[in-house]
Order: sequence, then structure tokens, then C-alpha cells
Amino acid sequence: MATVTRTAKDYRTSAAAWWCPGCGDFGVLRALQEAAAKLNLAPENVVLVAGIGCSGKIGDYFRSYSIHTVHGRTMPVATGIKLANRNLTVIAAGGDGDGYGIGLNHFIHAVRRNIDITYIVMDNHIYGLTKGQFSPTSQQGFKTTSSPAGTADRPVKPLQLALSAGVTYLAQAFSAYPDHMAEIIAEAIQHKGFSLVNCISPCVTYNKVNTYDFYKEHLVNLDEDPDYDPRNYDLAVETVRKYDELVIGRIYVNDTQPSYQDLLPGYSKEPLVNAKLDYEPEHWQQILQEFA
Amino acid sequence: MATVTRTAKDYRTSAAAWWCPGCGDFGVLRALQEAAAKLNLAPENVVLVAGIGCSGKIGDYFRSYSIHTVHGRTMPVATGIKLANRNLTVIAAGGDGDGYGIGLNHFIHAVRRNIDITYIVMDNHIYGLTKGQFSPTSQQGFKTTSSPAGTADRPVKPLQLALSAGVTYLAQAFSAYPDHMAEIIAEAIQHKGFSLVNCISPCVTYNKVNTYDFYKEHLVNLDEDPDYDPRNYDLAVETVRKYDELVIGRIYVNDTQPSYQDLLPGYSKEPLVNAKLDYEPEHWQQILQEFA
Amino acid sequence: MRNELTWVVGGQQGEGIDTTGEILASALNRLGYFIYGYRTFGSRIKGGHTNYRIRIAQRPVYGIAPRIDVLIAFDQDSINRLAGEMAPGGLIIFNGKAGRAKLPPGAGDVRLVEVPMLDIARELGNPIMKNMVGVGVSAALLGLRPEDIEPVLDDRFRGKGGNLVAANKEALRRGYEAARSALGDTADVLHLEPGDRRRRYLMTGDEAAAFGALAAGCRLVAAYPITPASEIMHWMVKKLPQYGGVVVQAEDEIAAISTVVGAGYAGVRAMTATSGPGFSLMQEVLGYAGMIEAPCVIINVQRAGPSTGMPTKHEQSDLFEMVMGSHGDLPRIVLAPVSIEDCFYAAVEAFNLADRYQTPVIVALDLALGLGKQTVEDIDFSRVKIDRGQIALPDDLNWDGGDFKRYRFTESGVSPRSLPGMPGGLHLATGLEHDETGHITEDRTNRVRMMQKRLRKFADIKDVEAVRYEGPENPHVLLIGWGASYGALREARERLEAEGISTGHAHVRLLAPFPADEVNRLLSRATHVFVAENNALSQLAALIRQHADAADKRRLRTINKYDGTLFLPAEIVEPVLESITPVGVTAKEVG
Amino acid sequence: MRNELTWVVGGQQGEGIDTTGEILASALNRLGYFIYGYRTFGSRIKGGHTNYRIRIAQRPVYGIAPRIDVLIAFDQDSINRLAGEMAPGGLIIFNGKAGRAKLPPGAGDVRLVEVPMLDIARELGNPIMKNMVGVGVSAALLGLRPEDIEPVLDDRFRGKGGNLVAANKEALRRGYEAARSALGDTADVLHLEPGDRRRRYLMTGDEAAAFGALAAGCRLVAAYPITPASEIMHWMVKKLPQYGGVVVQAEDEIAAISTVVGAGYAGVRAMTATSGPGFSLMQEVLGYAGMIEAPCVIINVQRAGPSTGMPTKHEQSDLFEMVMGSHGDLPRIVLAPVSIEDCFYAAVEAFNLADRYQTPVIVALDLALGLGKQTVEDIDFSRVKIDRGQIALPDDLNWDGGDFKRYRFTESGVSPRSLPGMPGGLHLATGLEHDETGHITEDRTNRVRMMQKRLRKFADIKDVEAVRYEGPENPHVLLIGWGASYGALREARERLEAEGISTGHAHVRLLAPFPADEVNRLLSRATHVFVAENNALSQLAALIRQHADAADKRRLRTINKYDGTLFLPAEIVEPVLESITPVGVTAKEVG
Ligand SMILES: Cc1ncc(C[n+]2csc(CCOP(=O)(O)OP(=O)(O)O)c2C)c(N)n1
Ligand SMILES: Cc1ncc(C[n+]2csc(CCOP(=O)(O)OP(=O)(O)O)c2C)c(N)n1
Ligand code: SF4
Ligand code: SF4
Ligand SMILES: [Mg+2]
Ligand SMILES: [Mg+2]
Repeated sequence: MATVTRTAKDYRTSAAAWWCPGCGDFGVLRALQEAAAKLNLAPENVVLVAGIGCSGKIGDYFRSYSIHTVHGRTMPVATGIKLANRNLTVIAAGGDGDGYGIGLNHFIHAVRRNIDITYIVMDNHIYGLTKGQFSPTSQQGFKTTSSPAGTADRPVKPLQLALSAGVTYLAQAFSAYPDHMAEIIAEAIQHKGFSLVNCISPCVTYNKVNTYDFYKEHLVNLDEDPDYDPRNYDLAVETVRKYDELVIGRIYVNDTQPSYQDLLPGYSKEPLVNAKLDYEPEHWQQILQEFA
Repeated sequence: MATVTRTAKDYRTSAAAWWCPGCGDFGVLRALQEAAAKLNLAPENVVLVAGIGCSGKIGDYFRSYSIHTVHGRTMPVATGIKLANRNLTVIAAGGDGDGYGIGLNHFIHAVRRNIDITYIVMDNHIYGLTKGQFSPTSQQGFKTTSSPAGTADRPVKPLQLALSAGVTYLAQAFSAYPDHMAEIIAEAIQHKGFSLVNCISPCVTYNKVNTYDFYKEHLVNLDEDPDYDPRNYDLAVETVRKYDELVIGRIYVNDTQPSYQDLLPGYSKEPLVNAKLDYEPEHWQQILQEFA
Repeated sequence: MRNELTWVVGGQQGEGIDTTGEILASALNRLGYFIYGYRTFGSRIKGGHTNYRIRIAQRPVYGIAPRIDVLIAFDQDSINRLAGEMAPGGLIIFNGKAGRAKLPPGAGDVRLVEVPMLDIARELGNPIMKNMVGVGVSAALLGLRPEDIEPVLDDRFRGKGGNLVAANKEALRRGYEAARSALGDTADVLHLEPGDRRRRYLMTGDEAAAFGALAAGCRLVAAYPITPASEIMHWMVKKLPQYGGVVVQAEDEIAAISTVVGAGYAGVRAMTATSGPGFSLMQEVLGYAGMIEAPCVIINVQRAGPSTGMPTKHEQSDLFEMVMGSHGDLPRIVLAPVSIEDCFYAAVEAFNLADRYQTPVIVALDLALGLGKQTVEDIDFSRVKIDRGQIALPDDLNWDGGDFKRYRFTESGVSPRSLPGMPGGLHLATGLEHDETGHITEDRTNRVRMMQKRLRKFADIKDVEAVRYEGPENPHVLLIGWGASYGALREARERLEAEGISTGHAHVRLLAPFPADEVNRLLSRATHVFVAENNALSQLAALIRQHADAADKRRLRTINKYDGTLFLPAEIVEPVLESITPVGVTAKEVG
Repeated sequence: MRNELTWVVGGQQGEGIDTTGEILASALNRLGYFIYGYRTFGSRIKGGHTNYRIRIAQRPVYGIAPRIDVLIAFDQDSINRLAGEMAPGGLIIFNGKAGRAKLPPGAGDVRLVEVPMLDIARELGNPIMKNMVGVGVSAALLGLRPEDIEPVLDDRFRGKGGNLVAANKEALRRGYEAARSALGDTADVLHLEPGDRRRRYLMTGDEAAAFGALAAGCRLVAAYPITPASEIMHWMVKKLPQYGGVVVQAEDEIAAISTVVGAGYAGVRAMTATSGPGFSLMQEVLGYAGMIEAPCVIINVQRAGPSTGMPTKHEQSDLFEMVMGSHGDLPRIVLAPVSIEDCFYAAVEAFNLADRYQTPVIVALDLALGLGKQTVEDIDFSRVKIDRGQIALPDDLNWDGGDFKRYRFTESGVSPRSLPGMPGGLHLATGLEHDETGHITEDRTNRVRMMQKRLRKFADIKDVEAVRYEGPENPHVLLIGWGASYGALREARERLEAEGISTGHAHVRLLAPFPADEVNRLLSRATHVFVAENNALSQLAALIRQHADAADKRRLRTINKYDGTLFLPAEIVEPVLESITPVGVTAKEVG
């Protein structure tokens, strides 16, 4: 088994991706497949936990164990899976609405627990699957079917939120640069602890503001900045704010924090799914005596 | 009416507060009553929106319109009330579990909308009413009935989260100093936009770590620091982090941001509750023509 | 010349197929035809089959017809999927080169004619115009003239640039001509009898419900997008700002309903609209609204479940949850409109009931009602009467600073409520058990009285049309249904009557509190009873059995369909005929 | 000398009243008495009345008794609240100075004796010791010796400092002596017949359920604290680390159940425990678990609703939601244990059923079951058999890289599942409708087959005790109940039989899928049927009517109690007697 080398193709399913031509999600899928190949992950040891949205369909296209949750619940489902079998590579993927709207609470709590999963948010600043309402990351004043006169809400800032929640690996990538994204995703998967890769993944159908061109013009690649040190938390906070989150690359990396699994008292070092369940009646009799 | 002057007594109900003797929540109640008196608020124009928890019982003791929500939902209920009648003073109050656990998503979204409400979190770093489980703000390693060997979770940092969510008024106060707290709450109420006052309110029954003494020793009062400028966002972020959130006083104040009510397209300048509802059939006939 | 006909256009999602349907439907509506329009689509944005079906008639129609007379097929996939439904002698217009299209085996007596609609559009410089070409083709087939369609184009494209109107008209004309030349007069049998050109209205149930809410004085909507309910929010967000009102797109459905309850408590008529997954998330706050007695309205547009299920497919399977969801003994009102038009009236009623009984009211739509489009003759706006229920008057309030009895024990169970801002009306509203003033108490006597107060408020509401019944006093066969099956059941009844079987049709409109006596009376007068519903667990039948003694299993049979599509009349008629004929019983007994 | 007796201690919350009760109960258990212990408390931490009631008997007891024989009252409030329940000749020990306590008017034939328990404790240097003094007083009254109690103190305070044990023993002895000297032998009638000193066990239903889960192999618990279910998490968090397992205190109930579903999907036996408000929040994910066919267990310990209701009060009003909540046609299993002991077995069963049928299983406790404490003779651990159901073996899996048919259509409806980590078992698990391999599809034929597959999996499970029936074949009166009412119904039956009325008692243990045939058979053999339940909407009766033809309204009468307290046997017997006697019918017909 150890000698198999895999290519991106090994992570393709038989289902044809139905995203609109040009959709940023193709880039994310490709990057994920390449990252998996780079790490030569055995598909059966990977669980992809997908959200609901156009983005969430990625679960049908990436070849691994794949579980499509209900809207907004990738984080706790992924947590349950990781705890059930700590040897699995658990990757969650979903939209900005899924993760920063309905699912934001779980996201923050997963970050602070530092559970060892990788979260790929496919951020298109819109609700794609429900046909183009504004999302939590949509910029203020954005006009959509649910905000014909422009939104009143200021956007959430996922990178800043993740930093303030204590994220231990934070990066941003762009669908137009899938190789860079693949590199980052591979690194995030290898990170011990919670990693967030916010993937800017334009929706070509409903979002005419946050377009490929817009990002190509504005994104700053921190990986190319020799002065940028992703181990410096204060610098990360400052930089993300300075560029109003329009950065890509490694933003913050901290590998000194133990992950949730390593801190849980008594938690099995072996996959919990293999734990012994059957005990002799005598064993339980002993516990019963505590009630005498 | 304009000549009535009120004292803290005018905001007392007939119900006797049942908190444990010494509970920090007494201080918060007193501070809120004094703040209301300071501003001479007519009780009928105030709605206190309380959460579920020991803290949430404050709704039974503060004399105003008072609504006790289900666990974790103060923010959206308060939003509905404020939008229904923008002339009301809407104050939400609840515990750390209520606000930063189950209710965290709503909290972040209320902050980013900058809806004009004041949120008082009575933070005792514990689930009081359910008899002492750890809460989202409990420090790592904290031993409780639900974590006899200490928690694995790292705490949420409410001040940092609020800042990264774009809060426009942020302060922290301490139950042992109710006058200071009253001053801050009064200011927060007057702030146009979302204000968070995180009130450190020790639970004397279940939390033997985050005690009055601990805080008296560690809290730094920013209001007493002549060099501290609460209008400087970067300084706020830095300071809160430097002191690991152990600060009190005004942390950040920004009154340049319009509030949600002022940005909603077409939203009535008058209280919506007074809007005309009855229209002549002719009026609706006209709209019907859009379907012809 | 035809009195009635079904036209369908099929193609790939995201290519404007809907537009073809909508423009044709609008034009036909203006010409005086009665329309029932129904879209079949999938849960994806571009690609995948979609079709738009229009039933065109000279009398009101309430549902789809089983056979397609004309199919405009933009791709082979549409032919493959729909050829089996073609009426004998039906006509398929295929977009493309001659000889390319294939009829699937066994398609029967169907004529296939090729018109290169896309090519024509390309010639006109814009491939998306193929849809307008398709409208032109359709006009020719149905015996309409381009001029009959043009006003719709004027309205639709006006203000989007003069060019657009002209270009579309050109495409329309080219399609018309292409069809005339391809077909000559060989398809004139499909021409429609002229319509009466009376002014009527074409709307979806989502629109009708939103319109009803607006007219009823709804001024705040808080919702989270979800198929097939988002359209309600979309319609409201265009209108409410003109009334000073507001739409909040919430962060999730829990926030949505909480915001609505807050607004309702503070005196504003407010609602949310959702579908199954969102409705499930609202269960806790639904109970809270009942407990603090805050009026609020929830429109639940059902889709195929459980879980995410089939988001774009029709079903009626949330009945259990709407009537019996949320923990504890929670009374609530559930109204299920019987037609698209009735969505308007039911929404108006919902707001009045919510205020009158200070309770959450659920308006149960289903996907077919919500997204189906139907001709509405007129709306009787004089029926829109706003009744805010018992809001305390200054004299009721305690000016002495004492506690206001917000939850006063009254005979009716309804207590006058004060609104924030009213001096003297201070009180606590809490989801914990409370006394008359709202203070928290666990006193046993108070508990029982408070429960009974809440339970009696509307245990026997009389002011609601609970069952719509059509048919003889003592029918041999009684058909029972709810929601969008109205059309199929109505036609099934007509057909059974035509076969000489005396048949009644009861459409249950009030699901909670359940009209037990009325339904029991209907049941006991009929010999055979069939409950037809779009779910697998026979949820309405179960509810009937729960309440009506005359509903024993042997007599109450169920007809279920849960493949995501609407009933066709024959799907009712056939099992009825089989099962009332002595030989062979196939309709299922309630399980 | 007494065979049976009820002892109560009352006082203010937060003052250790519970400890008095728990220590006495433990000691009595060790002496060989059968115990039923029940705590009355309020939703606050310190202050407010609380009491701990112990029924002490020589034979198993399943519920509270109506009359109190001994009351240890630490305050006047306890006397005011409880004096009305005193048995004739009952004894109240009041803490305090002579002449200070008052019997409320109409308290009847009750003796009030003052023992300055607090003063004694103060003398001993620690006012909280008043509880131990109270235990000593109680020992004297019941005819026990301090030595009978001391082993419990040794166990309880061992390791908390030698001082503590000694101090408590001293308090115990001082209380004992104070009572002996205050009463002499005037209260010897209250002495208990000696117990048999056999080893038995005292536990709450929450503990029994948690223990059952552990023994069944539950290795992950994700939960959010809530009364009266938190104790399950608390027990598990002490045990699971010893088995390598884990307790996740989630951020809310949605996260809790989602984590459990994730773990269940990945092959670990996992559960959550909650009460009404949390259960309502879980509705969406409950449906999701059903749709992806992930095994999971949800313990719902019911409390008084709706909404936040009365968090510390008993009720059985979540039946509707447990059986019919969540949108769509969702099959699920709902098991309601009939006793505290049965909580253990039901939990074990739940995990087996969840795995065997790949479905969510709800274990329905109520507050009285969850927090009530009862003597358990023994637990038969040989009944703990772990059946993981159909987990795919390597041979079942597709090694060729093709899609594994996770949702294969099988006759039983159950398909072997693969677990992440198994080569060849890759598939998609989704809440959207899917085909056999898990791929998303809206194909109509597949939809119907997949629905039927899910619905047939356990439509007629046979391997569960569905109804516990006690009584004659053809009883004149049939009593039906569920959950913690078992004790009251059992005693009511005994009393009715003693009155010469042939009576049966059916306790429904399987609420879903409903054992329609079995219940129908029982119904049809009885003349009068009474359904007794702690809710207002007669939820079990409604469910019975939904499924059983023999349940017509005239015959099925309901007895409801929803003031937050348990039924007393008389509250069943009286309405039954009144209503089967021709004069005057008071039991309510199902509404
Ligand atoms: C509880 C619930 N509410 C609403 C929906 C409807 N819904 C499906 S996807 C979606 C949002 C999609 O937005 P996003 O997460 O940004 O994904 P995208 O489609 O943009 O990739 C919504 C609201 C749902 N499926 N479940
Ligand atoms: C949906 C729901 N889950 C759980 C509970 C139980 N509960 C009541 S209060 C509370 C937490 C209290 O903690 P916190 O908000 O910090 O308030 P405190 O008591 O500490 O003031 C919980 C979990 C509930 N009422 N509703
Ligand atoms: S609608 Fe947008 S997000 Fe969805 S598939 Fe199309 S381009 Fe992608
Ligand atoms: S338990 Fe703690 S938070 Fe609750 S009232 Fe007592 S001291 Fe206050
Ligand atoms: Mg998106
Ligand atoms: Mg707290």
C-alpha cells in the first residue's frame, strides 16, 4: 500500500460537476484534489464534510468518504467524525453562507477548541444555490434579489474573526490560482490543529462585484512578501486589517498549541472506533457497586 | 412628564431578587438601575430583553417592559423590538453561556449590523443556573461538574471577537464597582449603534477561580489611564490582548458608523408600530394590476 | 380550435427557459385565457433539465393536466423526458437541424417538427433570444399573432433599453414566421378559441401570500433564504420600503423567527417564510411565541423531505410537525390555503387570527401552491379587514405603577395586551410559566389555570373556513385532501360524478385546531372515504383518525404520492374506482 | 412497627437539604429497604423551597405515596407547604425554638415537635451540619441506630479529610440523641420493621440510562447542559475517560446532535441527552440522521413545557414532538422506559436498535424517571448484548474503485454500511435524496424506492418489548400510561382489583413505531379504557387513536395532570370509579 502514488485523478468521482461554467468552485475542487495527491492521501482515510450550497456539492465530486451535512453544520459533524477516528483526515468544505452565516457559532467554537480539522470555505460573497441573495460576507450596499436597494449590513470579516477566536492556521487563497491554493490546502491538512483556508471563489452568475478581475487587481500575496512573518500574530491582525482582508497566502501559523484531541482527558490514542465495547458482566457488576 | 426625575428605586419591581448572596448579578442590576436613573428613562420606553440563566432573571427585577427570551436568542428578539419601535431603548442582558455559547452567532451578526441596542453580558465564566458546568469563557483546564479533569477547550475572547466583528461601543465593567458600571451602561445606552458592556459578574457558588479577589487584583482600569484612547481601534485590539481581556472601562468607541435603522432602505423614521395599516381597496387594486 | 390545451417548453436550466413560459403565460392571461403554470426544475443553477408547463383553458383550472399537446423542446433530453406524456396527435417542436431529434421508442402518435430556434437567435446576434423565438413559434401554433404578445414585451423590457424591446419583437416575429412556414396550416387544430380578453391576474401562491400579508398590515419580515419560500421575501423587500416597513435577512431561521416574535411582541405585524429545514429549526421559538402569547405568522412552503430532501420538488409532509411539533402542550393555529388565490386570503386571516388569539399562526403552503402560477379572477379587497385583537386601552392600564395583568385570566382565555411604550402596561413576558402579571411561578394551581387559559383561547374557533366542501349531502365516495391537490381532487370528483358515482370533495383548510365535528359529520355521511396526500405517512389521514371517530381504518383509505410531483386526476380516480368496485382493493388502508 | 412509611425533609435550596435525603436513602437501602426518592425543587440556586421525599418499604415501590408520615422541616415554609399532606398521626420535626412553628389551619391530626437542629449544628461549629443532625433525628424516629448510618458517612466523606467524617458522625449522634430525648418512646409507632440487609442498588433514571449507554458501548457523548438531563453528561464524563471515550460539552444542542451524528456515521456509538427546549432545537438534524441512516441515540428527559416552562417540574408532553417532530416523512424509534431500572435496559436496547436499523433512536424519559431515585434489585448484565448491525465486511466492499452501494435496496430495507477508513467503501452520505450509491438524484422511481426502503426498515420491529401489560385477559377496566406513571398506575390497579373491579394496566414502552395491533387487541378486550398521562393534550391517547380502531372517543377516556407533579394512585382510582359508576361521568373524553 505504501508504494502507491496518487495523482489528482484519483480523487475524482464518477459524478460530473454541475457548477456554472467559470464558477470558482472548480478551482477549489482542483486544488483540493491536487493537495490530496501531493500528500498521497488514501481516499478511504479522508472524510470530506460538505455544507449545503453550490459549494457543498464538492462532496459529490471529490473521491473519498464524503458526507454532506445540513446547512451550517459542517463543524460539529466534522468534530464528531474526527473524535470517532483520530486517524482520519477530516476536511470540511462549504460556502460563506454555510460557514459564516448560519454556521458561524460552530465555526468559532471549533476554532477555539483547536480540533484537528481543515476547513475550506468557498467564499463567493453570495448565496449561490438559493439564487443570489446577499451573504454575510457581501459588502455593504450590495444589491441582490433580497436587497434590491443595497444591503444595510456590514460584512463579517472571517479572517479577523478567526484570528480573534485563536485560529492556529489561517490562510487565504484564490480560485484563479489553484496551484497556490493546492499548496496551501496541503499545508493546512498537515497542520496539527484547526486550519482555515478561506478560498475566494467567485460566483460568475450572481455576483458581479466580487469578480475574478476585481480580485486579480486587489489581492496581495503575502507568500511573496519576504518581510511578512506568518508566525507573528500581531502582524497578522494588522496586515489583514490594513488590506481589508484582500490578501492571499499564509496569514498566521502557530504550531505550539496542542489540539483538542490531545487535551481531552483519557481520550484514546487509538481510533475510538476501535475501542473495546464488550465487557464481561463482572466488569459492570463492579460499577454497579457504586450504587449500593 | 418631562419634569419627572427618577431614582434607581423607580426601576425596582415587586419581585425579590433570588440570586445567591454575594452574586455579582446584584451589582449589575444596581448599575443598570442607576444608569436608567441617570438618564431618567421612562420605564415604559425601555425594553429589557433577558436571556436564560441566573443572569436572565434580571428581567424580573428591573422595572420596565421586560421580555425573557429562550436561551441564546436575546439578540434577534431585541432586533425585532427595536425595529418595531425605534423610539424604545432596547437593552439586552444575559449570561456568558447565553451570549457567547448558544447565542454567539446572533451576537456577531447583531454587532456587524450595528443595530442600536445595548448588550449587557453578565459574565461569570460558568453556567450558573444549570449548576456549574464550564462556559465558553471558562479558562482552559477549569474543573467543573462537566469537566472533572479540567476543560480541553480554550476560552472565547468576547472583547476580541466583538472588535473583530466591528463593534462600535465596547466596554467592560466589574460588579464590584457598580458605580463605574452604571456610568458605562448609561454611556452605552446613549451610544447610537450596537454597544457591548461585558460585565464581570462573579458566581460565588460555582466559580472558585474567577472570584472578586482575582479580579480586584488583576483588572486594569483603562478609564484611569490618561494615555489610553478608546477611539483608537488598533490600540484597543492591542490593549485587550496585552492584558488578556483583564481590563475595565471604555475600550473602544466609534460614533461615526450609522446604525442599522438608519441604513435600512425606506425604513420609517417614525416607530413602525404606528405605521398605517389600513388602505382602501383601491390602493391594493393598483398593486394587483402588476399581476395583469 | 381548442378550449383547453397544455403547452410545455423544456431545456437546460440557466438558459432562460422560464422566460419563454412566463412571457407566454402573461400574454395568454391578457388575452383572457385561464392559466395554470407549473415549473419543473432541479436544485442547481445552470444545466440540468427544466420545463415550464402551461395549461391554457377557457374556464378556471386548478392544476396540471395529464397530457401535453405542444412541446417546445430545446434539447433531446426534454423529448426523452416528456414524449411519454404527449397527447395523441401532439406536436413537438424541436430546436435544431432536421433529422437530429429522436422520439423515444413507444412515444406513440406524436408529430415532430424541427425549427432551428437557436440558429435564428444566433442570426439575430444573441443566442439567448432563442427563448423569444420559441414564444413566436408557440404563438403561431396556438393561433395567436405576434401583436398579441408584444405588449408583454413592452412591459417587460421597457426601461431596459429601447433596443431590447425591438430585438425581442424581432425574435418573436422570426419565430412566428418560421413556425408558419414549417407547419403551414397543418397544425391549425391546435389553435385556441379566442379568449375573452377580460382583465385577470396571474400570480404564484408565494406572491399571493406575500400580497395578502402586505395588505393585512405586515410591516416586518425576517427570513432566511430557502427554496421554495424565498420568493416571499423577495416580493416583500420590493414592497415594504414603500410602507416604511423592513425586511431582515437573518443569519439563520432561529434568528428570523426570534426577530418576528420580538416585533410581534412590540406590536408590529410580522412574519417569516421558510420551508421544512428552516421550519424544523424554528420549533423552539414557535413554542416560546405560544407561551408569551405573541402574535406572529410563519409561512411554511413545504418541499420534499425529510432533511434536505428534494428542495425543488413538491410534497405535503410537514403536517405532523406543523400541527404537533415543538415540545410541550402547545396550541397553535395552522391554516392551509386551498388555492393560489386563497393564499392571499389565508395570509390576511393569519394576521387577524394571530392578533385576535395572540398566538403563532402557521400558513401551510406546499411547493406547488407556492411556485405554481394561476389565473386569479379578482381579489376582493373589501374582505381585507384588519382586526388587531385586544390591545389594552389606556383605561385598562395600571397608572398607579402596580403590575399590569398582561396574562389576566379571562373567560375567553385572551387577555388584553400592552405594548412597549404604553405607560402603565409594564410586565414581564417569559417562556417560563408565569402568573397573570407575568412573574415567574411554579405554583400548581396557577400552572393549571394558565395552561387552560392558553388552551381554550381558540380551541373552537368559529370564524375560519375550516373545510371547503363540494358535492352532495351524502356522497357514495368522499375525497379528502389539502393544499395544492385541490385541482386534482376537484377534477377527480367531476370525473367520478360523470361515471355516475355520487362524490364529495372535502378540502381541509384548518389543520389546527382540527375541525373534528365538521370532518366527522362529512365522514359519517359517506360510504367510502379516500384521503389523498403528497406524503408517505398519510399525515392528514392520521390527524383525521386522531380526531374523528368515524375514521376507522377499514373505511378510511389513503392515496399517497411522494415522488415529488403533483397528483393527476387519474391518479385519484383509478384507485377509487378499483377499490369501490368489489373486485380487488388497491387503495391502501391507513397503516 | 411499620412496613412502609414516607419521610420528607424540607427547607431552603442551597442549604444541603438534598444531602439529608441522600444519606438517609443510602443508609436505608443498605439496611435492605426498598426506596423511592423524589426531590421537589425550583429553578434557582439558593433559597426557595425544596424537599426530598423518601418512600420506604419492605417491597418494591415505584412511585410516591400520598401521605407523609414524618416531616423534618427546616423552616416554616416547609410546614405550610406540606402539612396538608401529612398522614393522620404524622409527626413534624421542626427546627427551632419552641412555640415558633405554626401548623396551618386544617392540618388535622398531626404532632409537631421541635428540635433545634440548627442550634446543635452551630454548637458543633458548622451550621451546614444541621442536615446531618436531621439525619440523626430521622434515624431515631425510624428506629435506626447511628451505627446504621455511619458506613454511608464513611464512604461519602472519606478522602475529604478525616475530620469531616468524625464531625459528621458527631452531628448524627447529637441529632439522634436530641430526638430520643425530645420524643422518648412516644414515636415508636414510626419505627420500621427491620430490613433484610440484602445488597441492592439505589439509582436515578438518568444514572441508569447513562450506565446502560456505557455498558452498551457508547463512547462519545455530546451534550449541552439542561435540567433534568445534565446528570447524564455528568455521570458519563466521570466514566468515559476510563474507556478512552469522550464527552463534548457542545456550544448548543444543534452542535451536540451534529457531533453525535458525525461520530455515529464514523462508527462510534454516540449519544446526546437533553430536555424539551434542546430537543426542539435538534429537529432538523434528527431528520438528517434518518436520511443518511446514521445510528444515534437521543435521550430526552422531559420537563414541563411548552417553551422554558417549568424546568424543574415533571411532565410528559414531548410525545408529539418525539414521535412526529421534524419535517418530512421521517421514521424513527421512540422507546419509553417504564421504570428507573428499565432506563438501563432501554438505553442498551436503544444502541442496538440504532445500529441494527441505522436510525436515530429516542429514549423518552421524564423528569420523575430521570431524577427520581429507586431501589434496583439487581441488573442482569448478561442481557447486555452488543449488536452492531450490518457493518460491511471486506468482501462486501468494492475493491475495484467503483462506487460502494451504501444505500443498497434490500428486502429488509437495511443496507450494510461502510465506515470511513474502510478501503472500497467510499460513498456520499447526504440529506438530499440519493440513489443506492449515495449520489444525489431526484429521479421519481428512485425516490419512491428509497422512501420505502427507509420506511420499511423497522415498520414492524418484533424484538422490542412494546407494551408491558399486567392484569387479566379481559379486564373490565384498562389503564394505559407511559413513563414514570408506572408506579401510580400499578397501585391504582391493585386498589381497583381490591375493590373487586377487574383491571388491567398497559404501559406503552414503544411509542414509535407504534404497536398498533397489540394495543388494539388490549383495547378491544376491555370495557372501559383510561389513558392517564402528565400532559394536557392527551398526547398518548391521540397517538392511540391515530393507530387503533378500537379507540373511539366514547370508550377512551383520559386522565390528565399537568401541574408539574406526579400522579398519586388515588388520582387515577377516583376518576375511574366515578366514571364507571353510572352516576356522573367526570373523566374527560378525548378532545
Ligand atoms: C436550514 C436551511 N436553511 C436554508 C437552506 C437553503 N439554502 C441552501 S444553500 C443556502 C445558502 C448558500 O450559500 P453559501 O453557503 O454561501 O453557498 P453557495 O451556494 O454560495 O456556494 C441556503 C440558504 C437550507 N438548505 N437549510
Ligand atoms: C435550549 C436550551 N438549552 C439549555 C437550557 C438550559 N440552560 C438554562 S440556563 C443555561 C446556561 C446558563 O449559563 P449562562 O448563560 O452563563 O447564565 P448564568 O446562569 O451563568 O448567569 C442553560 C444551559 C435551556 N434553558 N434552553
Ligand atoms: S450560481 Fe455561482 S456559485 Fe453557484 S455554481 Fe453558479 S457560479 Fe458557482
Ligand atoms: S449560582 Fe452563581 S450566578 Fe447563579 S445566583 Fe448563585 S452566585 Fe449568582
Ligand atoms: Mg456563497
Ligand atoms: Mg454564566
